[in-house]
Amino acid sequence: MWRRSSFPPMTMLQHAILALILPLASATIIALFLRRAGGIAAAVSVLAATALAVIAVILALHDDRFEASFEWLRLGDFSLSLGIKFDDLAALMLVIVGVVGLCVHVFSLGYMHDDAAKARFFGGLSIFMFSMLGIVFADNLFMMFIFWELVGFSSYVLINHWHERQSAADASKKAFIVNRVGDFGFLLGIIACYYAFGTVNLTELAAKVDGGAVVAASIPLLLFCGAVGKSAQLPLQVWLPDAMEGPTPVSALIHAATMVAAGIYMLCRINVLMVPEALTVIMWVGTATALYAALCAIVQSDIKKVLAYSTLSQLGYMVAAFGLGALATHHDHGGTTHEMLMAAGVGAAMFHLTTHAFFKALMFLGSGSVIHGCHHEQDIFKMGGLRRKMPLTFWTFTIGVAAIIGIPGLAGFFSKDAILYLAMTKSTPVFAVLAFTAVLTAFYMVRLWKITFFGTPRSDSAGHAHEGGLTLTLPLVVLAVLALVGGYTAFYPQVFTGVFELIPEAHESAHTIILITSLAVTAIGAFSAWMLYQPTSTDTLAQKSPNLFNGLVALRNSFDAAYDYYVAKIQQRFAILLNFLEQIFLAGLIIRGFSGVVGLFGMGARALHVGRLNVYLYWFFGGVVVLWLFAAGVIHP
Amino acid sequence: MITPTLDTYLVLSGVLFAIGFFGVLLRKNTIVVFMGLELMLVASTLGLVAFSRFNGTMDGNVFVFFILTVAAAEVAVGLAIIVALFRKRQTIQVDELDGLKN
Amino acid sequence: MATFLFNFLALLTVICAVGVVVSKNTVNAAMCFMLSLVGVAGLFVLLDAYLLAFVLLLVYAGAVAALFLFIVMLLDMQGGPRKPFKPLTVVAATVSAALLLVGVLMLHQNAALAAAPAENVPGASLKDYAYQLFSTYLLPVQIIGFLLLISMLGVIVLSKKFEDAEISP
Amino acid sequence: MNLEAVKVAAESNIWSAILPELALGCLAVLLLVFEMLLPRKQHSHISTISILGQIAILVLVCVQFDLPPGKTDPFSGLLHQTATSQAMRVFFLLASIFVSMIARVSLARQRLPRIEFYHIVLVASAAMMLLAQANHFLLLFVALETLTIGLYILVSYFRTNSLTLEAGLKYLVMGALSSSLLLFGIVLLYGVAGNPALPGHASNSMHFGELANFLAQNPRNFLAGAGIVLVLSGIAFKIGAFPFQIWIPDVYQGAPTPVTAFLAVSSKAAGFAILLVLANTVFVSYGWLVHPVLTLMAAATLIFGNLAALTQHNVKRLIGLSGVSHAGFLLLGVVAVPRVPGATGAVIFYLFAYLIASFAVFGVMAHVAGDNDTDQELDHYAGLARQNPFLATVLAVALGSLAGIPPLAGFMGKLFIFVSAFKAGMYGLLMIAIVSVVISIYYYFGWIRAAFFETWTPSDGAVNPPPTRSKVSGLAHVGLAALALCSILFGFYQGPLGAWLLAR
Amino acid sequence: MSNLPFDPLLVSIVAPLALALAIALGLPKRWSVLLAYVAFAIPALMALHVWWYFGDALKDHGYAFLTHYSTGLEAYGIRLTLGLNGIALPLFVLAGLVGLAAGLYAIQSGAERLKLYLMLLLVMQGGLMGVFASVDVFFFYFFHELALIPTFIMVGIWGGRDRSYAAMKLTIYLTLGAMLSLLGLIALYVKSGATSFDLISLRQTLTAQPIAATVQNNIFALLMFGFGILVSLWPLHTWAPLGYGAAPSANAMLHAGVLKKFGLYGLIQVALPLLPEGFLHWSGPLAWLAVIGNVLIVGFITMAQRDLKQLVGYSSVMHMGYAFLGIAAGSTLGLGGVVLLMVAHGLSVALLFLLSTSIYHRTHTFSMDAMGGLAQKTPVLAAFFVAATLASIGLPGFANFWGELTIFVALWQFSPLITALAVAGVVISAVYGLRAAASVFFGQPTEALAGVTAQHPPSDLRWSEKIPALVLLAALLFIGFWPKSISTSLHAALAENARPVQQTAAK
Repeated sequence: MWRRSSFPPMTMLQHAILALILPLASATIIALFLRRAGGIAAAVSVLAATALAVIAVILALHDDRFEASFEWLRLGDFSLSLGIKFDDLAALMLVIVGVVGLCVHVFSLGYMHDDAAKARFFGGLSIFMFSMLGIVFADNLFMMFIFWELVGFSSYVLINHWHERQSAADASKKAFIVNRVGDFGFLLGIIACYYAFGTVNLTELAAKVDGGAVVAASIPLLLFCGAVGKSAQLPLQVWLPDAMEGPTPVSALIHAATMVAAGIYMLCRINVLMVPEALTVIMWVGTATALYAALCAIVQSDIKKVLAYSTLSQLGYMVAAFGLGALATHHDHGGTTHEMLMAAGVGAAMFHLTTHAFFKALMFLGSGSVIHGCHHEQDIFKMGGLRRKMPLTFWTFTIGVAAIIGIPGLAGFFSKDAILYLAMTKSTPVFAVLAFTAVLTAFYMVRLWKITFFGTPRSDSAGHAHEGGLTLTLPLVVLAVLALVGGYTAFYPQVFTGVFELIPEAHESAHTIILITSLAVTAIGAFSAWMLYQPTSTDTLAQKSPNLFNGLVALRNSFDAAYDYYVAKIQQRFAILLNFLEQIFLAGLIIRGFSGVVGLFGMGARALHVGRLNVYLYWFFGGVVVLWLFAAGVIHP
Repeated sequence: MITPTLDTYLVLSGVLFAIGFFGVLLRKNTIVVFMGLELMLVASTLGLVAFSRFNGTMDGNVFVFFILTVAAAEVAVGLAIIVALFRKRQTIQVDELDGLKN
Repeated sequence: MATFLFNFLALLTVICAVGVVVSKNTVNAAMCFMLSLVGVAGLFVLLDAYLLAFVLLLVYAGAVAALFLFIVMLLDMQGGPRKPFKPLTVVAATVSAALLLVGVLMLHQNAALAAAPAENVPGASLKDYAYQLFSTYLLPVQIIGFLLLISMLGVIVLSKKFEDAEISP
Repeated sequence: MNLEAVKVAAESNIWSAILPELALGCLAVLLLVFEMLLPRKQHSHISTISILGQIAILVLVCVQFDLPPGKTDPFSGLLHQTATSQAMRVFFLLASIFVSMIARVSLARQRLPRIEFYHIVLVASAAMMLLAQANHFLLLFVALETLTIGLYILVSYFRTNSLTLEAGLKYLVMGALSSSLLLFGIVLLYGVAGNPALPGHASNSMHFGELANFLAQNPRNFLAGAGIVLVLSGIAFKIGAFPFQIWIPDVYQGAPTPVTAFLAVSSKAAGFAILLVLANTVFVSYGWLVHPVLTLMAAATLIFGNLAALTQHNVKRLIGLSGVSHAGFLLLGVVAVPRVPGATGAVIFYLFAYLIASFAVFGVMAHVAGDNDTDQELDHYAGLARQNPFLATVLAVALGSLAGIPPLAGFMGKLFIFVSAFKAGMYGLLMIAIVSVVISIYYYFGWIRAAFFETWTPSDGAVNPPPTRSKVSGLAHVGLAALALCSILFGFYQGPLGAWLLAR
Repeated sequence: MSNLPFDPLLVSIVAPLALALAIALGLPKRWSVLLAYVAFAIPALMALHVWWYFGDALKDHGYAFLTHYSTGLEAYGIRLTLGLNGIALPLFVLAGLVGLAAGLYAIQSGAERLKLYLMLLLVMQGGLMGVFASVDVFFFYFFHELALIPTFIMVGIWGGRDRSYAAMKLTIYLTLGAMLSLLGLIALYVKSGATSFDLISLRQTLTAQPIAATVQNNIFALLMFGFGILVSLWPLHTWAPLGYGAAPSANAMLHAGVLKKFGLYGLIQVALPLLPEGFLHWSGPLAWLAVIGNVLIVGFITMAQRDLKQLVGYSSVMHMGYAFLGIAAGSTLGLGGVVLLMVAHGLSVALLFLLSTSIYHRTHTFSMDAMGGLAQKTPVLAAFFVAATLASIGLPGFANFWGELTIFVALWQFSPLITALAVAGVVISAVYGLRAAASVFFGQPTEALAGVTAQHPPSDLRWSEKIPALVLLAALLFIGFWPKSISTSLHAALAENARPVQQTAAK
């Protein structure tokens, strides 16, 4: 358990602040001075990332866990603070962000070497690191929301990096807007939370809930909306596959390892607010996402899109894990057995988040290496035979695949097992779905792996594929190592116990069942994929079972189609209708009409001046008559 | 026979005034219109003299002097305008003088 | 006698006044106007305002009406064809005549005034007028002087044919 | 009338009390003398003499502004001098000066005698100054007729133009009719108030004070009421209040521009000067009659003036109709006077602001007008801002002031009137007034638009090129600039003047 | 403590006006331009000065730099009283900064008839400084009108499409609004029985002796709709997009950026504290009008716009809806949010107008359908525009975020339903904002644009555009990162302003 210290040693706090400021400073410097000096900008950014990673490790390893805040805004009774809550959870997330971030930065040095707008890219990365750290450190929900939006912004900038591509421009826009939809609920949830508890400080919230404050289910559900947007859960998952328009390192860092995981991190942060009703919803959303995305992944031909749907699926796993909630455990303590609730959902979700960050970043960077090697070819059916051309990439990628499909001993195996165990304990249907998803995961991953790396090159670009330089390969190696060992909790220093002790561990019979299930699903999925797919230039499934293939494609497209229909046919038409009403009805008919009527009266009044004296004299006469009637009291005013 | 009381004088003055007003309204010949206006002035003087006599104050009578002078001046100027206008437009019918309108 | 005279003069005045309004011939109208003024002058006499009656005859019947006649002759108007009244004009005239009648009747109905003439006769003597005009009302007299001056100038400006050379630069 | 009384009356004829008016009269005669004495080439200086003389008289009035105590009712009570009447004296003098200045511009384009014009303006102005001090219906009538007859002549002054003469005739007939109405009203009042059968009858029943006493004791007398409404309709003609406003556009269009200015400013103000005195002192016990009549008049005047001006494109008619709506605003203030202390000051301030702005507009109009003075269209202002930015700026400032936009004097005038009206509880009228202001923006800014925006396309039929404009002389420069600056200055700094006015 | 030998408020008002007068009296063009730099810089410098020394200068009644000048209308209770309280301060600074940016932009714009252009802009600037420096309600109104006049002329002379109609409509609408609010102010003054238009004494009088509730309702209605027209409260807003669409950029910057805030400022500073009953009576209708009309309906209408300037104009109308909502909330927090939003929106919308004009200079069109891919040629312009867009849609780090956030938080207490609807507007604004940025800058250029850019190769943002843009953007970021720069002074002043409402509501 982390130790709460009201007077943290300044050095650690300063470290944390430094960690926060470094990337911001880097971004500022790049934006202001290094716009045309891409090389220097890259160097500055990478240096900042390196320093940040170092600081992250120092902070994590140091035994100090602290909280600190200062007031940022005060109006009336409302006060908003900028604060740091540095506990084990934050420390774990910090290290993930720092390490993966560093890897991606280094990878980018090579990957983006020839890019014209390198400065903007690295500036964007720095901004992202800053925003992400903000989320990690945030000690209250408002602050988290602020950085939540900022990661969205940096994601927008980075997806839109190649903005001359219409698809990139559209994808970035979509990502931002869809996230905003999620944030709509998130913000409402925060505000509701503020009024329900009088505070949004995470620690104080925990204290209030522990003290017996009643939580309405609406609050956690509204807050969950934020996670639905950011972690791309159903039905707001549509932006993530499109976000692959961004450079691959961005996909690795933001859309696989860290930012999209922020939703899960946030849920873990507000775990105390979770009431059973909310958890059920969260669980099913996560489960559905996991299944849906896995199904979609099967029919992808773009290497990054496969990985994107895989990410979606894994995020669904994490959300589902979180939604499964607490686990009753028995502890032996001094001879007596205590039953206590353990936040197993948090543990499982965070564990999977960690391992996933490693192996998914690894795979993305691997795919980046492939894409780089194949001269920006992304279609797996135009690749093939890369096993020989890019051996290092192949082997590291293989480790990633092995990790994700849950080959025993690799990172994914442990975390997935923890989730499956939890699901089995808490909810059989969820367990069934997740297990099936695991089959699918193994299936599409092996499909990807086989088609990409085996066989013969199916295009010129694949034929001339080559391994990248050290900046490209080194991060792969580092991440591969992490993917290998990341599943052993023992591998981690003792500083993360606050999180890792929450990981549910199967014992005895359960352990066996899980092990068998896990091995079985992996084997079934991997084997059937290996058998089904041949490294050719066409999709075997599409040939063999076009109905199934087309059905899956339709399933994949259904959400986009629905949203497109809404945007183009409903929203836009509604907007045009309102605009029309305003122009024609309000500004036209009413206002112009009114002024026209006044003008007509004016013309009428003007026309009364007929120019003939005797008519005018009648006016006088009329006036005198009326006044006379007044005087006679005939007209009573 | 109507006995000449203040009331009858007042009514008589009113009738004259009304006839003058009616002439102003009805007639199109500027000169006749002008005569109507003069009739209205005369009606007022009649009223003044009558009031002066019955009220026993002199101011009314003195006022008539001024009114007569003013009326004379008015007629002089007015007729000068009418003549000048006739020279220009060859008409003094008011319904033909509608060069200024709208 | 006074009653008879009053009635006679009143009738004369009103009938002539009506004549002014309705006579087709402008000359006739002017003549009626003159006669009407004579009637009024007679009424002035009945009201013991001899001086005013005299002045009225002198100024109005003498000068003004003559001026009217003169202008009528000058402009040679009387022969002009008369246009028939338009229906709207007839309606308007009828309505206004009725309204004027109502107005006069209201005057008659609502007037609650002392009927008897005052015992002292104001303005019986010429001297009174002189005193008034040259003491109390001296200022208006002065103003009237200016009024006459400007109307004289005005008539000159409006009527006289100026040579170009006469116009000041 | 015995000799003693004559002596008393003669002694109360303190001529020094009307020194400015006398001086104006003398100046007027002097102009004629100069005309005879000076060689023809020197005649152009006579207008300068006239203006300088008036300025001297203005200085005199200002120096003697504070009245000697106890001598405020000279001429046997024919006159009653108050601070208000003093202010109106200044007003009419100022107006007269500016009319003379505008006349210099307009007359220069006509082949007509000139000296007489200045002469009549002076006499008419003197008459108005007396009018503002009138305390007796006889004097009121005489002064008013002097003004009116002067205006008959002035309106038809450009007799070479048949439209001008037509305007003259129209003004003559309608003016004479309204004078007759006024006179008959006076007769009725005089007769009723002096009638021995009625309580509180007065011996000098045309005197305002005695009349007021009588009216106070006979608050529902029909004849008195009839007299009052007849008098009011006579005044309504002068101020151009509905329905006696109908003559305004025609006459304003036909009249020479300086005369239009004279009508729009001086003659209207004269009407208000009388109305202020009558409605709020003499007729005050007939509030049951006067108040609703004026209120309805104000409302109708505001609405009609603005609506009719809305689509007008002849600027003289436009300014005339806009003047009608100004009469409506002023009536608003007049109605408020008996109930709100300080409302008189508001009306006077409004009048001054109106004077300043109007003369600036008329000054510009006189320069823009061609030889045909009756033909002044909005189209003629196209491109004015380019060709003569000075005139355009003056015009914009003046029109803004007329429209009542801060920081111009006109706004302050409206503000004071509105405050007074609000204090008097006239909410309905205020709403009408507000709407009127908004409507008026349309045509005032339409004018500014014509002068400033170059894309102004001439309305149908106006294919003729605009007339050549007069050159702006040095004196005109000074005058117009002074007017514009005053419009601005009084918009935000009223200084002691404001303090003085608003204490009324 | 401020140790200037003169009154900084008066100087910042008088300096631009004096130069305007000098130009009107015929200052040569070279001098006009040179001095214009000075005249626009002075208010900005003074504004920063008073902002810096505000805390020290704070005196009784929560006002700093309080000075009185007599103009001869004491009889009407009118006196030029200058001073700043915590609410006026940020807006005063806003006026200074936006004025500086607009001025710099205008001087370099090379507009036709530059002298007249500068003169009008200077008048506007002087008026704007006066609006927020006036403690006297009369002068507060007065300066607003002073600043309003140039708008009409500038739209008319230098305006774009439909300028004549736009100028007229704008003027008539704004006059109507101004007249209604004037009537309201007069009513307030008369009914309060105060002897002075001075806000401080009005407040004292009304605290001691509030106006009857029904009267308050009527007066508040006058003020609400009068000011509402000025701030483009739906459905009285149609002048705004049209006018801004036609207005020349410097004018639109000042009008939409600063002048429009007059109405909101009036509601916060005058109507709300003085008419608590009236406020409580009307806050519901106001909130519903604002959320349904301004935020949602106008939000959707904004989505349908294809003309860049119209879009900015409509978006400005939409954001005013948030401001009204904050006012309707009526708490210190809500009002604070409104002030924050006013400042932020002022900066961002001015920036957007500036940049739209810069875009126009490069594309020769405002139609977004005929643009695209401009970022390839003008990356800096694109960066600024995206930043401005994101600022205006409330991205944290920019000042707008604070305004919106605090308004939402405050609004929840008023009505969660309205809050939800209002927050939905955030999504709408993201949709049109990003869509605009995308269709102008990203993707490939349209053929039409390619034709234009082939003829006139577009340059990236010039320094004459960059500096004013930087001033605005820097201010946005500054407040975004350090909201206390504004909120500290607001906090105390608003507590004062919101107290009558809270006390009345508590009853």
